[in-house]
Amino acid sequence: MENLLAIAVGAIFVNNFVLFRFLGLCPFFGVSKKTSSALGMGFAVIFVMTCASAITWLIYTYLLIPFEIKFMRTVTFILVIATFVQLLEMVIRKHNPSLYKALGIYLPLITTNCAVMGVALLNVEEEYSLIGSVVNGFSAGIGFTLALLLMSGIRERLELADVPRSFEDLPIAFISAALLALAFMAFSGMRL
Amino acid sequence: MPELIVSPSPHIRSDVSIEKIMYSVIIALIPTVACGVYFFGTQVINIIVACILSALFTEYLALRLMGRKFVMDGSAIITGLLLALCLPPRIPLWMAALGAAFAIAFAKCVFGGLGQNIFNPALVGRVFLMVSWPVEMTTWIMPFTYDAVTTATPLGLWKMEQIATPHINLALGNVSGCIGETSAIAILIGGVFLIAKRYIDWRTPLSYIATVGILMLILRQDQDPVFHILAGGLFLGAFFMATDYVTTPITREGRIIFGIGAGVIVVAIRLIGGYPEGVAFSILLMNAFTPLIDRHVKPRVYGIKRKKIFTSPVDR
Amino acid sequence: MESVKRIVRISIPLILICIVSGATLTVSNDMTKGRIEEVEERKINGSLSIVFPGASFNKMDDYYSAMINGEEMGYAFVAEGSGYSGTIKTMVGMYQNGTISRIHVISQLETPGLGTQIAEPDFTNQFSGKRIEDIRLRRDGGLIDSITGATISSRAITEIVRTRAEEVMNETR
Amino acid sequence: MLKSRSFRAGIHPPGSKITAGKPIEKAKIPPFITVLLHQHAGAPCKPLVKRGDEVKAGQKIGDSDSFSSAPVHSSISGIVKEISTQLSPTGREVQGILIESDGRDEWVRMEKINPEKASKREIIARIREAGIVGLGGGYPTHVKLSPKKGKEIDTLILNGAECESYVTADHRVMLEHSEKVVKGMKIIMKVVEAERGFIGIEDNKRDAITRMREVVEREGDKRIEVIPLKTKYPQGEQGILVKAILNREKPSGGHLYDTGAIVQNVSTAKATYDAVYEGIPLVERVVTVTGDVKEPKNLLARIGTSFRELIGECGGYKGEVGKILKGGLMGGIAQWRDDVPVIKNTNCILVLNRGKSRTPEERACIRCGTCVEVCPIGLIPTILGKLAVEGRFEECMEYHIQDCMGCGSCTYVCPSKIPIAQLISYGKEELKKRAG
Amino acid sequence: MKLDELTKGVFKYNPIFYLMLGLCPLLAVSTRVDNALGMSLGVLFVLVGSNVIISLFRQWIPPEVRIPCFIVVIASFVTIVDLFMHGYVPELHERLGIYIPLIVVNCIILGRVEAFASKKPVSHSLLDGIGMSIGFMLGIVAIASVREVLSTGAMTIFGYAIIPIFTETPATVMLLPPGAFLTIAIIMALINYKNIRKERK
Repeated sequence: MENLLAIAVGAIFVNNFVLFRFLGLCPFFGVSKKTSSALGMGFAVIFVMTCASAITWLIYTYLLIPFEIKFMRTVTFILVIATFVQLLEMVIRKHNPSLYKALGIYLPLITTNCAVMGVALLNVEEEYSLIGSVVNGFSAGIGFTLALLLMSGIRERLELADVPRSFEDLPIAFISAALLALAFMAFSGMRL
Repeated sequence: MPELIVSPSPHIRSDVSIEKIMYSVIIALIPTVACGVYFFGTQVINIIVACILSALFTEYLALRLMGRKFVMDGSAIITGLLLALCLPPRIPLWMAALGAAFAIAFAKCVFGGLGQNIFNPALVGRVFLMVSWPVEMTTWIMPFTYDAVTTATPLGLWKMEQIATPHINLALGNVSGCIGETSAIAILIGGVFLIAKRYIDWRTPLSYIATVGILMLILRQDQDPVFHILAGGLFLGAFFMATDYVTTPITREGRIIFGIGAGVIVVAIRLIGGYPEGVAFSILLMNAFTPLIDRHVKPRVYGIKRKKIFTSPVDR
Repeated sequence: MESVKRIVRISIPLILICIVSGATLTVSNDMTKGRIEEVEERKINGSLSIVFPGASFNKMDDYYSAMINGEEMGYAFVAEGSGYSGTIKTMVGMYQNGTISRIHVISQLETPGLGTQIAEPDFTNQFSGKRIEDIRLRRDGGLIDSITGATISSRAITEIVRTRAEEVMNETR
Repeated sequence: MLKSRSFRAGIHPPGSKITAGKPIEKAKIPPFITVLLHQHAGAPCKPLVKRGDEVKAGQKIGDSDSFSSAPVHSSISGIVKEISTQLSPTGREVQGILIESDGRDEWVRMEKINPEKASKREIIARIREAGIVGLGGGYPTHVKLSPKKGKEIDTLILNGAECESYVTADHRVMLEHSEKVVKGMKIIMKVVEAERGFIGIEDNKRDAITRMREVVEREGDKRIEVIPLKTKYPQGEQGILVKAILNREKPSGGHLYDTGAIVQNVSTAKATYDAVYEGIPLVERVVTVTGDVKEPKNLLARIGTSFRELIGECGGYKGEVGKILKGGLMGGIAQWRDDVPVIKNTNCILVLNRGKSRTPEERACIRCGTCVEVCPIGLIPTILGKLAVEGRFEECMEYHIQDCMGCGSCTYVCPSKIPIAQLISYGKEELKKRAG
Repeated sequence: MKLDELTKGVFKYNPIFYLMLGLCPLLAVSTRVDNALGMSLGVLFVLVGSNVIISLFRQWIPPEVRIPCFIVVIASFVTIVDLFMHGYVPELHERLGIYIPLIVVNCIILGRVEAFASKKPVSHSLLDGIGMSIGFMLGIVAIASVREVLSTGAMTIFGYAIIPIFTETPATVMLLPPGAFLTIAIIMALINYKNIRKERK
C-alpha cells in the first residue's frame, strides 16, 4: 500500500503538475485572467482528472494487461478520456443546466488538456494501485487548481499595473509563472 | 491679485513620503549591517556595495529602456541591501551582483517598477541564486574566522545532526549564517524602530513569529520553539521582508493571514522539507497568495454588517 | 430504421480506422518488441558489468549472483528508495564477505548540479571496498564523505545502499 | 472628566487653531453685499425683489415654492443694484442679488415666538422662514427636522466637534453664546421629540466643554449631556459622530434617520434660538478668517459680504497668496477669485500663501496600506482610485465606492501623494452619470 | 503559392510564438538541445503522418465523429514513434519519458489536423505539416539552446561538443522550471519589442 498522503503532497506541491511537469499549460495561461473562471476550470479539471484516473486504471489493468496490448495505451487512454469528457458534457447539460453553465464551457477545453492524459500515463508509469491512482488524479487536479488560482490572482492584479508594452499579457504571465515556480521550489525535497 | 491656485481638497498632505519611508528602512538596517561586518569581516561591505550598485544600475538601465524617469527613491537600495543581507558572507562578488540585477530586472521592472511587483525582489534574487548556485549559496563560515572555513548554520546543524545552538549565541549573532540573519537582537532593534515610527505594521512580524513558535511547540516536543524563532532568517524576514508594502496584503486582516500562512510554510519546510531554512520561500509563496488575500479579505465597511470574510467569486 | 442507418454510417469509418490502427500498431510492436526487450536487458547487464567487471551473472530471487571463472564472487542487486526528490535507483555489487565492490546509479531525479553529483564517480567510488557498517556519512559515524550542500541526497543514497545490502546479506547467509 | 469617545481610524492633521482665543468681532457693514439665491442643498430661490427696490436688513428677498429649500434674506439695508449670475464659493454659478448699502442698517424682525407654547409646526415654519440651513453642511434645517413617517428619532446630537484645521467659528460660538446654543438645542429637541441630547465637542476645546457643561447644568435639563470627543479628523462628520457617541451606524445606502439620531451644528442651534426667541432670520454668521492673513480673526460677518472685504478687515494677505479656501484645510473648497460672497455655511476663509499651496508630485502607489488604515469607513481607497482611473466603475461598486464620504483622509496620508479622494469622487460621479 | 504553406508555419504563424500551441512539451523537454531535436523529430513524424492520412481520407470521415477519428490516427502515429524510439534510441526515449505519448495531446497536431488537413488536399497538408514542424523545431531548439548553454556552461548535441565548457559555475536555475518560463518570456518579449518598433515606423 503506497503512502497516500505522500502521493497527495507530491502531486499538489512537490511535483505540481503545472509548475514542475509543465502539464496543462494551455488552460493555465488561457483561463487565468479572472479568478472566477479559474475556479470553474479548476473544479472541472479536478473532477475529470479523478474520474479519468480511475477509468484508465481499470482499463489498463483489466483490459490492456490481460490481452498483452500495453502498447495500445496511448490510443485507448486518449479515446477513453475524450469519450468520457464528451459524455460528461452531455449529461451535465441535460441534467444540471446551472452546473453546465458554471463548468460546461470549460469541458471541451479539457479534452486536449495534457494534464488529464498526463495523470493517466503517470499512474501507469508509477504503478499505483487503483486508490493510489485516484488520489494522484485528485491531488494533481488540486495542484493544478492551486496554481491556476494563484496565477489568476496575480494576473488580475497585473491588470492595474503598468507593465512595459513588450511584456504585456503573455510575457509577463510567463515571468509570473517563472517566479511562482521559483517560489514552489520551496517544496522540493519535501517528504512525509 | 495673483492668480489663485485651485485644486481639490484636501489642501494639506502628511509629511510622509516614499523617500522618507525607504530611507528609514535603510537606517533600521544599520545595526544588522554593523553586526554582519563585525562578525564576518570587511568582505561583507564589498558584497553589500556590489549588490546596491548592481541594483541601482539595473534599475536605471531598465527604466531607461522602458522610457521612464529614474527616481532615486531608495527602493533599489533596499532591494540590494536586503539581498546582500541574506547571502552567505563569502559569496563571489559577481554572483551577488548578478542576483541583485536579476531581482531588479525580473522581479520588479518587468512588472512596471516600484509598487507593481508581485514578489519581493530581494527574495527572488536570493532564491534565484540559491537554486542556481547551491554550493556557493550554502558555504558558510564561522564568525571571526575571516578565511572561508566551511561550516553549517544552526538550522543546518539541527536538521542534519540534531545539534541545537545556545540561545544566547543566536540572539547575539555569534553563529554562522547569512550576513544579516545572525543577530536577532540587531534585527529586533531595527524592526522596533520601524514599528515605533509606524512605517511597518506590527501585525505581520508578530503573527509570523508567533505562528512558527506555537507550531514548533505543538508539533515537536523535543525541540524548543525559541531556537526556531531565533535561528535562521526568521527575524530578518519577519521584520523587513514580510512587511514589504508592495508584495504583502494591504489590509490589516490580510497581513495577519499573511503572517500565519508564512509561519506555517516555514515550519513545514523546516520539519519535512528539503531545505534547512524556509523563510525566503515562505514569504515568496505568500507573496503569490497576496492578490487572492487582498481580493477576499477586506475591512468591514461602515454601515454594512459583516456577513462573511470570504465572499466566493461564484456568488457574484 | 433511419437512426440505425445513421449509426452505421457514422461508426463504420471509426471502426475501420480503429482496426487499421490496431493492426498497424501490432505490426510495429512486433517489429520493435525484440529490440525493446534487448534494450531493457542491456540496461541491467550494463550496470551489472559495471559493478562486477568481467563476471557472469545468474539471476536469483531478487538479486544476481556474480560468477567469475565459475566461482561465486558476490551478489549484485538493485537498491531503490526515495532521495531528495524522486526515486534513486542503484545497482550495487557486493562481495560475499559484505564488502562493497562497486555501486552504479541507474536513475535519479536529484537537484541538477547538486544532488546529481551522487551519480558521479567521485562520489560513488567511495563505496568501493567499504564494509556494510561503514556505509554511512562521516557525520553519522561512517566513512562516506557527503557532497557539500547536498547532504540529504548523500545520506539518502548511503541509506538506500546499506539497507538493501543488509537485507541481501541476511538472505544469502 | 470622562474618557473622550471616538471612532476607528481617522487622521491627525495639524490643528492650527490660531484664532481659538480670539473673541468674535463684529465685521464692518460692507458697502455692498451679494446674496446668492442658492446657498443650500435643495431647490434655488426665486428673487422677491427687483432692481431698484429698497430693502432692509432681515427682509426676505428670495424664496422658493419647494419644501426642500430655504429663503434668503438681505443682511443690510440698501438698494437692489442688480440681479445676475454670480460665482458661488462652492464653485457653481448661481443667481445672486447685489445690494448696495445705504449705511443706515435698518432692520425688520419677525414676531418672537415662545417655544414653550408654540406648536411643532409653528416652530418648523419659523425655522424655514428664517432661512436656517445647517451652518456646517448647508442642508435646510426644517427639512432635516421633518423626517419621513415611520422614522423614529430619539436622539439629537449637537455637533461641536469642529475637527477641521484652522476653523474656530463653532468653538467661539460655544464659548460666547452657550446659553443660546443650549436653548436652541432644546427647541430642536422639542421639534423632533428627542428623548436625549448630546453635545459632542473635541477634547482640544476643553474650555468649550467646561463652559457648555456649566450651562447645561444651570439649565437643569437632565436629558442633555456634553460628550468630549477625541481630537481626530473627520470626527465632525455626521455618520462618524453618531458612531462615536451612540455606537450606531448609518446603514450603507440608507439615511442618517435610520440611526434614530439627528445631527445639528452648534451654530445652527444658535441660529434657531435667534429665529425663535428673537425673530432674527439668518443674516449673519461667525466666519473664521485665518491662515496667511496679517491678523487672523473670528468675524461676525453679514451673509453676502465678499471674501476680499473680510480678508481686508484682517489686515490683508501676508506674503504672496496662493490659495483661498472656503472651509478648512481638509475639506475646504479652493476659490477662483477672492470676491465671492460669504454664504450661510461659510465657517472659515483660509488663506494659504504660495509655498503652502503647491500640489506635490504624484508617484506610484507602493501599497503601503496607510489609506486603508485611516479610512473611517473601512474602504480600500487605493484600489478604488486605481479602478476609477482605469474606468472599471462596475468593480468600484464591489469595493463599496458609494459608501465613501469624501473626507480626504486617504489623500492626506498617502506617501505617494496620490489624490485618492479625488479619483474616488470621479468614480462616484461617473457612476451617477451612468445611473442616469 | 504552395511554398507559402511551408513557410507560414516557420515564420508568420509560428505555432509557438504566434499561435501559442504546444507549450507543454516545449517547456518540459527543452532542457537540452538533443532532447529538443528528438522531440521535434517525433512531432514532425506524427504531424506530417496525420496530416497526410487525414487529408487523404477526409471525404470518408463523417463530421460527427471526426475528432475521435483524428485522435485515433494521431495516437497511432504517436505509439509508433514511442515504440521505435524505445527500440532504437533508448537513452533519448528515457529522457523524454511520458512526453512522447503526450505528443498525442499536443495542441499543434490536433489543431492543424482539424483546421487544415481535414479541409485541404494532400500536397498542401504535407507542406503544412512540414512547415509547422519546422516552426516548432525552431522554437524548441532556440529555447533549448539558451537553457542548455546557460545551465551547463556548454552545448553538446548527440555527444559532439558544439560549444566547449566556458564556465565552471553555470546557472542551474535554467535547467529547472523557472528557467524554462523565463526563457520563453524573454524570447516573446523580444519578438513583441521588435513588432512594436516596426509598428512605430
